[in-house]
Amino acid sequence: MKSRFCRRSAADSCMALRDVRLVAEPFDSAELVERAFSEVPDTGGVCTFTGKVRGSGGVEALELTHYEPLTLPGMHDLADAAFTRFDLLGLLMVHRIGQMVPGDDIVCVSAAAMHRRDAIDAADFCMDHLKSAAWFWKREKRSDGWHWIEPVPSDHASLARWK
Amino acid sequence: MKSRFCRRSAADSCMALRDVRLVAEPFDSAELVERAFSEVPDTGGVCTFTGKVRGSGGVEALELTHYEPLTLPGMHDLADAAFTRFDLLGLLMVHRIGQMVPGDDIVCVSAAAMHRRDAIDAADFCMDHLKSAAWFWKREKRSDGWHWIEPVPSDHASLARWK
Amino acid sequence: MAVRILFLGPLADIAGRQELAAPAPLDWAGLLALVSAEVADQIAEDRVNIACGGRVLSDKRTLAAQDGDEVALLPPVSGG
Amino acid sequence: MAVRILFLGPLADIAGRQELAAPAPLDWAGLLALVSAEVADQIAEDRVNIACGGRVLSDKRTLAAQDGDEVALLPPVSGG
Repeated sequence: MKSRFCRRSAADSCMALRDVRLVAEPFDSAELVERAFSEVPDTGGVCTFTGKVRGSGGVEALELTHYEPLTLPGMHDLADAAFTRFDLLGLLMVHRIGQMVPGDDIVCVSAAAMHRRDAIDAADFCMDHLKSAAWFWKREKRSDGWHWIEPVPSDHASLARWK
Repeated sequence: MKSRFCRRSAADSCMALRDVRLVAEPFDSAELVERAFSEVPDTGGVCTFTGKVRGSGGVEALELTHYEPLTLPGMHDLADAAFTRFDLLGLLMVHRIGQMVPGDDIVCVSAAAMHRRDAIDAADFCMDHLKSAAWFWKREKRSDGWHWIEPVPSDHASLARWK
Repeated sequence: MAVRILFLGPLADIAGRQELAAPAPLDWAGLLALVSAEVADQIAEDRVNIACGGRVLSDKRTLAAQDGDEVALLPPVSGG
Repeated sequence: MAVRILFLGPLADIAGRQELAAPAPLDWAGLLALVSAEVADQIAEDRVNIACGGRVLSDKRTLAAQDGDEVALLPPVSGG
């Protein structure tokens, strides 16, 4: 699922690494990042955000439903936006779907760049936009059964930072 | 070198993981983060920034000089500030010193939190302040010898974001 | 062929089903008439989006699904 | 015992040495008189800090190093 992405503004190379995917099985963020960026030359900084299933509040399991015709294209559009907006050498965006348990990684976004600011801002930008770019609905299983997680209004404040 | 840090505001536990150190040998950021946070319960997000030695511009080696009586205490003060400012479950701050080569990790800051915003902002905050909190001077070896790296004025703009 | 209607996320619980087949063509009024009153109330809300043929409609009231189209009813995505 | 003066980072290159011993007590004027004109120009700049006994002085002109103190001359840290 790795693909090469041509950045028109790249000075000495038009190759930047891009790895965008949905996975239905448990994954190891650290290993994915290590594997994805070990060959990216000139990297000055890598910023990785990993979201995990919390075990607090008696959560036994988490399920992510998605709408396939929108999810992966939405993630690719978001990766395009990140490459346009930030000076990146590589971008990894992996999202888990289906049922998972506390401690599992749900999402991993990792950005490699020449400079720190681009790496951190790109990871932050992708995380803020992932929920509106892709379509995921979450429900939690507690001792009394499954409960849908409500939308959080404060996400809009996070998104507004990028306008 | 791991130590436990008591957060007065923690609701259900006064234990947060804290790992602050200087290392003179190559280190593996991914492994350190994995090891540091695998036992931290209730983590919802982990944000990790790794700074690397770039090989561009014909750099053959990089050397970091520090002033020991200020460096480690400065990093600990910064960790205190991050724990006070953000709602963190864990903070890892590792800085390499001495001579290193392109591809080596120079610095790794990783923050674990219940919520994404705290994890990302804490890693960003620590990276922005690390250079003023600790005292490091860098020089690069190129084919014509060693060259000191000048201070970058734009760092002040980054710092001003946190006032 | 017909139009395939998909209920996503919590809407599937409210509808009591994950999908429904409807005769084509299907417009906004036809969709509202087809689903239960409770689902109709939900999907009329601004925060619920509708995709037709893999594209989210900028104005769901312009829905005009043809034979073979998939119509997805998309409630607001979860926070966290 | 004496005062130990340390030249950090690029200042060591300019001074041509990494350290220097000086008789105590040592104040700001004494320090400037002790180093080369080039180093004196450098450390007089606002962006150069001085630590004495492990603490960075908020005003380096108040330097008052005693027997056994370490005085570190700290040029601005590198960007990147």
